Amino acid sequence: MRDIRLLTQTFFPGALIGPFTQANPGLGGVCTFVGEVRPDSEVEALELSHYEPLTLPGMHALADRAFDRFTLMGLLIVHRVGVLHPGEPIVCVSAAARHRRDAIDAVDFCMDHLKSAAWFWKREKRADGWHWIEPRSDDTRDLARW
Amino acid sequence: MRDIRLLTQTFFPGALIGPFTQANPGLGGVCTFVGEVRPDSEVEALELSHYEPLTLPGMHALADRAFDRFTLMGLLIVHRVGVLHPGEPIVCVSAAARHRRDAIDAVDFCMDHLKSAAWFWKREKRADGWHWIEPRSDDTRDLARW
Amino acid sequence: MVLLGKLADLAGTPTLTLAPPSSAPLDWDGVIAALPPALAAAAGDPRNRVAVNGALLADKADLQADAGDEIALLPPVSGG
Amino acid sequence: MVLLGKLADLAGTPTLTLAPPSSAPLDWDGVIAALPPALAAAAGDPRNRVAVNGALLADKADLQADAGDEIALLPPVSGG
Repeated sequence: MRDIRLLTQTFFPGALIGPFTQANPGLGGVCTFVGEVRPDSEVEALELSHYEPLTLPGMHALADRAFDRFTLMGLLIVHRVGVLHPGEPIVCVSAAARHRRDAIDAVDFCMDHLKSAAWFWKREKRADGWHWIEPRSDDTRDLARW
Repeated sequence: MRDIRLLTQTFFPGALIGPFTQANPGLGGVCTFVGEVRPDSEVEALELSHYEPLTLPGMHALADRAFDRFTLMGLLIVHRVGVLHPGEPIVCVSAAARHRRDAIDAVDFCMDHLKSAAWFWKREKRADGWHWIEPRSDDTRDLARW
Repeated sequence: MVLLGKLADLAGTPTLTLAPPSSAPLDWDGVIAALPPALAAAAGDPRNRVAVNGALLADKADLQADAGDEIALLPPVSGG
Repeated sequence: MVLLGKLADLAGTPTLTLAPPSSAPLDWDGVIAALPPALAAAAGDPRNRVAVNGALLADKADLQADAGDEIALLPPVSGG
Protein backbone atom coordinates (compact mmCIF):
# COMPACT_ATOMS: atom_id res chain seq x y z
CA MET A 1 0.00 0.00 0.00
CA ARG A 2 1.51 3.22 -1.22
CA ASP A 3 0.16 6.60 -0.14
CA ILE A 4 2.02 9.72 -1.24
CA ARG A 5 0.37 13.07 -0.58
CA LEU A 6 0.93 16.80 -0.40
CA LEU A 7 -1.54 18.46 1.94
CA THR A 8 -2.49 22.11 2.14
CA GLN A 9 -4.39 21.78 5.44
CA THR A 10 -3.31 20.58 8.88
CA PHE A 11 -3.49 16.80 9.42
CA PHE A 12 -3.54 14.30 12.29
CA PRO A 13 -0.83 11.66 11.83
CA GLY A 14 -2.74 9.19 14.02
CA ALA A 15 -5.68 9.36 11.63
CA LEU A 16 -3.37 8.31 8.78
CA ILE A 17 -1.40 5.59 10.56
CA GLY A 18 -4.34 3.48 11.73
CA PRO A 19 -5.77 2.95 8.23
CA PHE A 20 -2.25 2.59 6.78
CA THR A 21 -1.46 -0.22 9.25
CA GLN A 22 -4.80 -1.92 8.52
CA ALA A 23 -4.10 -1.69 4.77
CA ASN A 24 -0.97 -3.83 5.15
CA PRO A 25 -2.16 -7.12 6.63
CA GLY A 26 0.63 -9.53 7.45
CA LEU A 27 3.13 -6.90 8.52
CA GLY A 28 5.65 -7.50 11.28
CA GLY A 29 6.33 -3.87 12.13
CA VAL A 30 5.51 -0.29 11.31
CA CYS A 31 7.92 2.57 11.81
CA THR A 32 6.60 6.13 11.68
CA PHE A 33 8.31 9.47 11.88
CA VAL A 34 6.33 12.65 12.40
CA GLY A 35 8.07 16.00 12.15
CA GLU A 36 6.43 19.04 13.68
CA VAL A 37 7.06 22.74 13.43
CA ARG A 38 9.26 23.36 16.47
CA PRO A 39 7.93 26.05 18.76
CA ASP A 40 10.30 28.97 18.89
CA SER A 41 9.35 32.02 20.88
CA GLU A 42 10.26 34.25 17.94
CA VAL A 43 8.51 32.31 15.18
CA GLU A 44 4.80 32.91 14.62
CA ALA A 45 4.39 30.84 11.45
CA LEU A 46 6.29 28.88 8.84
CA GLU A 47 5.42 28.91 5.16
CA LEU A 48 6.46 26.13 2.78
CA SER A 49 6.32 26.87 -0.90
CA HIS A 50 7.10 24.34 -3.62
CA TYR A 51 7.10 23.94 -7.41
CA GLU A 52 4.25 21.58 -8.03
CA PRO A 53 5.52 20.00 -11.29
CA LEU A 54 8.57 18.73 -9.37
CA THR A 55 7.32 18.02 -5.84
CA LEU A 56 4.88 15.13 -6.13
CA PRO A 57 6.86 13.37 -8.91
CA GLY A 58 9.94 13.74 -6.67
CA MET A 59 8.11 12.13 -3.74
CA HIS A 60 6.94 9.26 -5.95
CA ALA A 61 10.47 8.73 -7.27
CA LEU A 62 11.73 8.59 -3.67
CA ALA A 63 9.06 6.00 -2.82
CA ASP A 64 10.22 3.94 -5.84
CA ARG A 65 13.79 4.01 -4.52
CA ALA A 66 12.66 2.98 -1.03
CA PHE A 67 10.63 0.06 -2.43
CA ASP A 68 13.66 -1.01 -4.52
CA ARG A 69 16.06 -0.77 -1.63
CA PHE A 70 14.05 -2.23 1.27
CA THR A 71 11.60 -5.10 1.55
CA LEU A 72 8.46 -3.11 2.26
CA MET A 73 4.79 -3.87 2.32
CA GLY A 74 3.66 -0.27 2.45
CA LEU A 75 4.98 3.27 2.48
CA LEU A 76 3.22 6.49 3.41
CA ILE A 77 4.78 9.89 2.70
CA VAL A 78 2.71 12.93 3.57
CA HIS A 79 4.08 16.47 3.50
CA ARG A 80 2.45 19.78 4.27
CA VAL A 81 2.75 22.89 2.12
CA GLY A 82 1.38 26.35 2.85
CA VAL A 83 1.36 28.21 6.15
CA LEU A 84 1.95 26.15 9.32
CA HIS A 85 1.99 27.11 12.97
CA PRO A 86 4.32 25.87 15.73
CA GLY A 87 3.31 22.38 16.92
CA GLU A 88 1.61 21.42 13.64
CA PRO A 89 2.84 18.29 11.83
CA ILE A 90 4.87 19.10 8.74
CA VAL A 91 5.83 15.61 7.54
CA CYS A 92 4.81 12.02 8.25
CA VAL A 93 6.64 9.01 6.83
CA SER A 94 5.52 5.51 7.76
CA ALA A 95 6.86 2.19 6.50
CA ALA A 96 5.29 -1.23 7.02
CA ALA A 97 7.40 -4.34 6.55
CA ARG A 98 7.63 -7.93 7.60
CA HIS A 99 10.90 -7.14 9.36
CA ARG A 100 11.78 -4.34 11.74
CA ARG A 101 15.07 -3.36 10.11
CA ASP A 102 13.42 -2.66 6.73
CA ALA A 103 10.70 -0.53 8.33
CA ILE A 104 13.11 1.59 10.42
CA ASP A 105 15.73 1.96 7.68
CA ALA A 106 13.12 2.92 5.06
CA VAL A 107 11.82 5.75 7.27
CA ASP A 108 15.36 6.94 7.99
CA PHE A 109 16.22 6.80 4.25
CA CYS A 110 13.08 8.65 3.16
CA MET A 111 13.53 11.38 5.76
CA ASP A 112 17.18 11.89 4.74
CA HIS A 113 16.27 12.05 1.02
CA LEU A 114 12.99 13.93 1.17
CA LYS A 115 14.71 17.30 0.96
CA SER A 116 16.63 16.38 -2.19
CA ALA A 117 13.69 14.51 -3.75
CA ALA A 118 11.03 17.16 -3.18
CA TRP A 119 12.09 20.75 -2.86
CA PHE A 120 10.52 23.03 -0.33
CA TRP A 121 11.39 26.64 0.30
CA LYS A 122 10.65 27.82 3.81
CA ARG A 123 10.22 31.22 5.35
CA GLU A 124 9.44 32.13 8.94
CA LYS A 125 7.20 34.87 10.17
CA ARG A 126 8.69 36.83 13.05
CA ALA A 127 7.57 40.02 14.73
CA ASP A 128 9.38 42.00 12.02
CA GLY A 129 7.99 40.04 9.08
CA TRP A 130 8.89 37.06 6.91
CA HIS A 131 12.46 35.68 6.67
CA TRP A 132 13.68 33.01 4.23
CA ILE A 133 15.46 30.03 5.76
CA GLU A 134 18.83 29.41 4.15
CA PRO A 135 20.26 26.01 3.09
CA ARG A 136 22.09 24.03 5.76
CA SER A 137 25.25 21.92 5.49
CA ASP A 138 23.91 19.06 7.69
CA ASP A 139 21.70 17.85 4.86
CA THR A 140 24.71 16.78 2.82
CA ARG A 141 26.08 14.87 5.81
CA ASP A 142 22.78 12.98 6.22
CA LEU A 143 22.80 11.94 2.56
CA ALA A 144 26.38 10.70 2.80
CA ARG A 145 25.18 8.00 5.24
CA TRP A 146 23.49 6.01 2.45
CA MET B 1 8.15 12.31 29.61
CA ARG B 2 9.06 8.73 30.33
CA ASP B 3 6.48 5.96 30.09
CA ILE B 4 7.66 2.36 30.53
CA ARG B 5 5.00 -0.34 30.79
CA LEU B 6 4.37 -4.05 30.61
CA LEU B 7 0.81 -4.78 29.54
CA THR B 8 -1.14 -8.00 29.93
CA GLN B 9 -4.01 -6.95 27.64
CA THR B 10 -4.11 -5.89 24.01
CA PHE B 11 -3.41 -2.19 23.36
CA PHE B 12 -3.86 0.37 20.61
CA PRO B 13 -0.57 2.13 19.81
CA GLY B 14 -2.41 5.13 18.39
CA ALA B 15 -4.07 5.70 21.76
CA LEU B 16 -0.62 5.87 23.40
CA ILE B 17 1.17 8.01 20.82
CA GLY B 18 -1.27 10.92 20.78
CA PRO B 19 -0.98 11.65 24.53
CA PHE B 20 2.76 10.90 24.44
CA THR B 21 3.28 13.50 21.71
CA GLN B 22 1.13 16.02 23.59
CA ALA B 23 3.15 15.39 26.74
CA ASN B 24 6.35 16.58 25.04
CA PRO B 25 5.67 20.13 23.94
CA GLY B 26 8.44 21.71 21.92
CA LEU B 27 9.46 18.55 20.13
CA GLY B 28 10.73 18.57 16.57
CA GLY B 29 9.96 14.97 15.76
CA VAL B 30 8.55 11.72 17.07
CA CYS B 31 9.66 8.33 15.82
CA THR B 32 7.55 5.30 16.68
CA PHE B 33 8.01 1.62 16.01
CA VAL B 34 5.16 -0.83 16.52
CA GLY B 35 5.82 -4.55 16.23
CA GLU B 36 2.91 -6.89 15.66
CA VAL B 37 2.51 -10.63 15.87
CA ARG B 38 3.04 -11.65 12.23
CA PRO B 39 0.21 -13.69 10.83
CA ASP B 40 1.39 -17.15 9.93
CA SER B 41 -1.11 -19.67 8.65
CA GLU B 42 0.24 -22.25 11.11
CA VAL B 43 0.36 -20.09 14.23
CA GLU B 44 -2.81 -19.62 16.26
CA ALA B 45 -1.32 -17.72 19.19
CA LEU B 46 1.92 -16.54 20.72
CA GLU B 47 2.65 -16.56 24.43
CA LEU B 48 5.27 -14.35 26.02
CA SER B 49 6.43 -15.24 29.50
CA HIS B 50 8.89 -13.21 31.50
CA TYR B 51 10.53 -13.05 34.94
CA GLU B 52 8.97 -10.03 36.53
CA PRO B 53 11.82 -9.09 38.91
CA LEU B 54 14.07 -8.62 35.85
CA THR B 55 11.77 -7.38 33.10
CA LEU B 56 10.57 -3.96 34.17
CA PRO B 57 13.89 -2.99 35.82
CA GLY B 58 15.59 -4.08 32.56
CA MET B 59 13.29 -1.84 30.52
CA HIS B 60 13.96 1.11 32.85
CA ALA B 61 17.72 0.54 32.62
CA LEU B 62 17.42 0.53 28.81
CA ALA B 63 15.49 3.82 28.94
CA ASP B 64 18.28 5.27 31.13
CA ARG B 65 20.86 4.28 28.50
CA ALA B 66 18.79 5.81 25.69
CA PHE B 67 18.39 9.10 27.62
CA ASP B 68 22.16 9.13 28.26
CA ARG B 69 23.04 8.41 24.66
CA PHE B 70 20.54 10.54 22.73
CA THR B 71 19.12 14.01 23.28
CA LEU B 72 15.54 13.03 24.00
CA MET B 73 12.51 14.83 25.36
CA GLY B 74 10.46 11.69 25.90
CA LEU B 75 10.60 7.93 25.58
CA LEU B 76 7.77 5.40 25.62
CA ILE B 77 8.47 1.67 25.83
CA VAL B 78 5.44 -0.60 26.05
CA HIS B 79 5.66 -4.38 25.76
CA ARG B 80 2.98 -7.04 25.88
CA VAL B 81 3.21 -10.23 27.91
CA GLY B 82 0.76 -13.11 28.00
CA VAL B 83 -1.11 -14.69 25.10
CA LEU B 84 -1.28 -12.68 21.85
CA HIS B 85 -2.98 -13.39 18.55
CA PRO B 86 -1.69 -12.67 15.03
CA GLY B 87 -2.04 -9.00 14.13
CA GLU B 88 -1.95 -7.80 17.76
CA PRO B 89 0.73 -5.26 18.74
CA ILE B 90 3.51 -6.79 20.83
CA VAL B 91 5.82 -3.81 21.33
CA CYS B 92 5.67 -0.06 20.87
CA VAL B 93 8.70 2.23 21.26
CA SER B 94 8.34 5.95 20.66
CA ALA B 95 10.95 8.68 21.08
CA ALA B 96 10.34 12.42 21.01
CA ALA B 97 13.24 14.77 20.42
CA ARG B 98 14.03 18.22 19.15
CA HIS B 99 15.95 16.63 16.28
CA ARG B 100 14.98 13.86 13.92
CA ARG B 101 18.23 11.88 14.15
CA ASP B 102 17.95 11.48 17.94
CA ALA B 103 14.33 10.29 17.70
CA ILE B 104 15.00 7.72 14.96
CA ASP B 105 18.27 6.45 16.44
CA ALA B 106 16.76 6.10 19.94
CA VAL B 107 13.94 3.91 18.61
CA ASP B 108 16.41 1.80 16.62
CA PHE B 109 18.68 1.48 19.68
CA CYS B 110 15.85 0.52 22.04
CA MET B 111 14.45 -2.06 19.64
CA ASP B 112 17.88 -3.65 19.14
CA HIS B 113 18.52 -3.76 22.90
CA LEU B 114 15.08 -4.63 24.19
CA LYS B 115 15.71 -8.35 23.88
CA SER B 116 18.89 -8.20 25.92
CA ALA B 117 17.49 -5.69 28.43
CA ALA B 118 14.19 -7.43 29.12
CA TRP B 119 13.95 -11.13 28.64
CA PHE B 120 10.92 -12.71 27.08
CA TRP B 121 10.41 -16.37 26.35
CA LYS B 122 8.04 -17.10 23.50
CA ARG B 123 6.08 -20.11 22.45
CA GLU B 124 3.73 -20.54 19.53
CA LYS B 125 0.50 -22.47 19.47
CA ARG B 126 0.10 -24.56 16.35
CA ALA B 127 -2.45 -27.21 15.43
CA ASP B 128 -0.35 -29.79 17.33
CA GLY B 129 0.16 -27.69 20.47
CA TRP B 130 2.67 -25.24 21.92
CA HIS B 131 6.26 -24.93 20.63
CA TRP B 132 9.06 -22.88 22.21
CA ILE B 133 10.84 -20.42 19.92
CA GLU B 134 14.60 -20.87 20.01
CA PRO B 135 17.23 -18.08 20.19
CA ARG B 136 18.34 -16.56 16.89
CA SER B 137 21.81 -15.44 15.78
CA ASP B 138 20.58 -12.17 14.12
CA ASP B 139 20.12 -10.60 17.53
CA THR B 140 23.86 -10.56 18.14
CA ARG B 141 24.41 -8.92 14.75
CA ASP B 142 21.90 -6.16 15.58
CA LEU B 143 23.67 -5.42 18.88
CA ALA B 144 27.05 -5.21 17.17
CA ARG B 145 25.78 -2.13 15.25
CA TRP B 146 25.96 0.07 18.36
CA MET C 1 8.74 32.17 -15.95
CA VAL C 2 8.14 30.80 -12.44
CA LEU C 3 10.23 32.15 -9.56
CA LEU C 4 10.59 30.09 -6.40
CA GLY C 5 11.62 30.90 -2.85
CA LYS C 6 13.23 34.26 -2.23
CA LEU C 7 13.56 34.94 -5.97
CA ALA C 8 9.79 35.46 -6.03
CA ASP C 9 10.18 38.03 -3.23
CA LEU C 10 12.98 39.78 -5.08
CA ALA C 11 10.90 39.98 -8.24
CA GLY C 12 7.81 41.01 -6.27
CA THR C 13 5.85 38.29 -8.11
CA PRO C 14 5.95 34.48 -8.40
CA THR C 15 5.64 34.59 -12.21
CA LEU C 16 7.06 36.76 -14.96
CA THR C 17 6.29 36.70 -18.63
CA LEU C 18 9.36 37.19 -20.81
CA ALA C 19 9.00 38.61 -24.28
CA PRO C 20 9.18 35.70 -26.72
CA PRO C 21 12.59 35.51 -28.42
CA SER C 22 12.69 37.19 -31.80
CA SER C 23 14.07 34.19 -33.69
CA ALA C 24 16.14 31.46 -32.02
CA PRO C 25 14.89 29.71 -28.80
CA LEU C 26 15.67 31.58 -25.57
CA ASP C 27 18.88 30.44 -23.85
CA TRP C 28 20.16 31.07 -20.29
CA ASP C 29 22.01 34.26 -21.24
CA GLY C 30 18.86 35.48 -22.93
CA VAL C 31 16.85 34.87 -19.73
CA ILE C 32 19.35 36.77 -17.58
CA ALA C 33 19.39 39.65 -20.08
CA ALA C 34 15.59 39.81 -19.97
CA LEU C 35 15.36 40.07 -16.16
CA PRO C 36 15.35 43.29 -14.14
CA PRO C 37 18.94 43.97 -12.93
CA ALA C 38 18.46 43.09 -9.19
CA LEU C 39 16.75 39.82 -10.07
CA ALA C 40 19.32 39.06 -12.79
CA ALA C 41 22.12 39.27 -10.20
CA ALA C 42 20.32 36.87 -7.81
CA ALA C 43 19.34 34.55 -10.68
CA GLY C 44 23.00 34.24 -11.61
CA ASP C 45 23.82 32.39 -8.33
CA PRO C 46 25.46 29.16 -9.57
CA ARG C 47 23.48 27.13 -6.95
CA ASN C 48 20.20 27.95 -8.66
CA ARG C 49 18.63 25.22 -10.83
CA VAL C 50 16.43 25.61 -13.87
CA ALA C 51 13.48 23.48 -14.99
CA VAL C 52 11.63 23.74 -18.30
CA ASN C 53 8.03 22.54 -18.32
CA GLY C 54 8.60 20.69 -15.02
CA ALA C 55 11.84 18.92 -16.08
CA LEU C 56 15.06 19.89 -14.26
CA LEU C 57 18.00 20.75 -16.52
CA ALA C 58 21.34 19.15 -15.65
CA ASP C 59 23.06 22.33 -16.83
CA LYS C 60 21.57 25.78 -17.29
CA ALA C 61 23.66 26.10 -20.50
CA ASP C 62 21.29 23.49 -22.01
CA LEU C 63 18.33 25.87 -21.80
CA GLN C 64 16.45 26.23 -25.11
CA ALA C 65 12.99 27.64 -24.40
CA ASP C 66 10.35 28.36 -27.04
CA ALA C 67 7.34 30.65 -26.77
CA GLY C 68 4.85 29.20 -24.26
CA ASP C 69 7.42 27.10 -22.36
CA GLU C 70 7.41 27.40 -18.57
CA ILE C 71 10.88 28.17 -17.22
CA ALA C 72 11.23 27.69 -13.42
CA LEU C 73 14.10 29.24 -11.51
CA LEU C 74 14.80 27.25 -8.32
CA PRO C 75 17.12 28.61 -5.61
CA PRO C 76 18.75 26.22 -3.09
CA VAL C 77 16.15 24.71 -0.74
CA SER C 78 15.94 25.64 2.91
CA GLY C 79 17.60 23.61 5.63
CA GLY C 80 15.83 22.05 8.56
CA MET D 1 13.08 -21.91 42.58
CA VAL D 2 11.53 -20.25 39.50
CA LEU D 3 11.83 -21.95 36.12
CA LEU D 4 11.44 -19.87 32.97
CA GLY D 5 10.69 -20.73 29.35
CA LYS D 6 10.91 -24.33 28.35
CA LEU D 7 12.49 -25.30 31.66
CA ALA D 8 9.08 -24.76 33.26
CA ASP D 9 7.58 -27.15 30.69
CA LEU D 10 10.27 -29.74 31.36
CA ALA D 11 9.66 -29.53 35.10
CA GLY D 12 5.90 -29.53 34.62
CA THR D 13 5.71 -26.50 36.92
CA PRO D 14 6.96 -22.89 36.92
CA THR D 15 8.19 -23.17 40.52
CA LEU D 16 9.92 -25.80 42.58
CA THR D 17 10.73 -25.78 46.24
CA LEU D 18 14.14 -27.22 47.02
CA ALA D 19 14.82 -28.70 50.40
CA PRO D 20 16.78 -26.14 52.41
CA PRO D 21 20.47 -27.01 52.52
CA SER D 22 21.46 -28.84 55.70
CA SER D 23 24.24 -26.48 56.72
CA ALA D 24 26.16 -24.34 54.19
CA PRO D 25 24.29 -22.12 51.65
CA LEU D 26 23.14 -23.92 48.51
CA ASP D 27 25.59 -23.65 45.59
CA TRP D 28 25.08 -24.38 41.86
CA ASP D 29 26.17 -28.02 42.17
CA GLY D 30 23.77 -28.41 45.05
CA VAL D 31 20.90 -27.06 42.91
CA ILE D 32 21.67 -29.42 40.03
CA ALA D 33 21.90 -32.34 42.45
CA ALA D 34 18.50 -31.46 43.91
CA LEU D 35 16.70 -31.40 40.52
CA PRO D 36 14.98 -34.38 38.88
CA PRO D 37 17.45 -35.96 36.36
CA ALA D 38 15.78 -34.72 33.06
CA LEU D 39 15.56 -31.19 34.41
CA ALA D 40 19.09 -31.35 35.83
CA ALA D 41 20.46 -32.15 32.34
CA ALA D 42 18.60 -29.21 30.75
CA ALA D 43 19.53 -26.89 33.63
CA GLY D 44 23.22 -27.67 32.97
CA ASP D 45 23.13 -25.91 29.56
CA PRO D 46 25.96 -23.33 29.86
CA ARG D 47 23.76 -20.68 28.14
CA ASN D 48 21.36 -20.65 31.08
CA ARG D 49 21.62 -17.73 33.50
CA VAL D 50 20.80 -17.66 37.19
CA ALA D 51 19.27 -14.88 39.28
CA VAL D 52 18.92 -14.80 43.06
CA ASN D 53 16.10 -12.63 44.44
CA GLY D 54 15.83 -10.84 41.10
CA ALA D 55 19.56 -10.11 40.66
CA LEU D 56 21.37 -11.83 37.79
CA LEU D 57 24.59 -13.62 38.70
CA ALA D 58 27.60 -12.97 36.48
CA ASP D 59 28.69 -16.57 37.04
CA LYS D 60 26.60 -19.49 38.26
CA ALA D 61 29.60 -20.59 40.36
CA ASP D 62 28.90 -17.52 42.54
CA LEU D 63 25.56 -18.96 43.69
CA GLN D 64 25.14 -18.96 47.48
CA ALA D 65 21.46 -19.34 48.31
CA ASP D 66 20.00 -19.42 51.78
CA ALA D 67 16.62 -20.77 52.90
CA GLY D 68 13.86 -18.51 51.51
CA ASP D 69 15.93 -17.12 48.63
CA GLU D 70 14.30 -17.17 45.19
CA ILE D 71 16.57 -18.79 42.62
CA ALA D 72 15.49 -18.18 38.99
CA LEU D 73 16.81 -20.36 36.18
CA LEU D 74 16.68 -18.45 32.86
CA PRO D 75 17.25 -20.23 29.55
CA PRO D 76 18.33 -18.24 26.46
CA VAL D 77 15.54 -15.93 25.28
CA SER D 78 13.62 -16.54 22.08
CA GLY D 79 14.55 -14.93 18.79
CA GLY D 80 12.25 -12.76 16.72
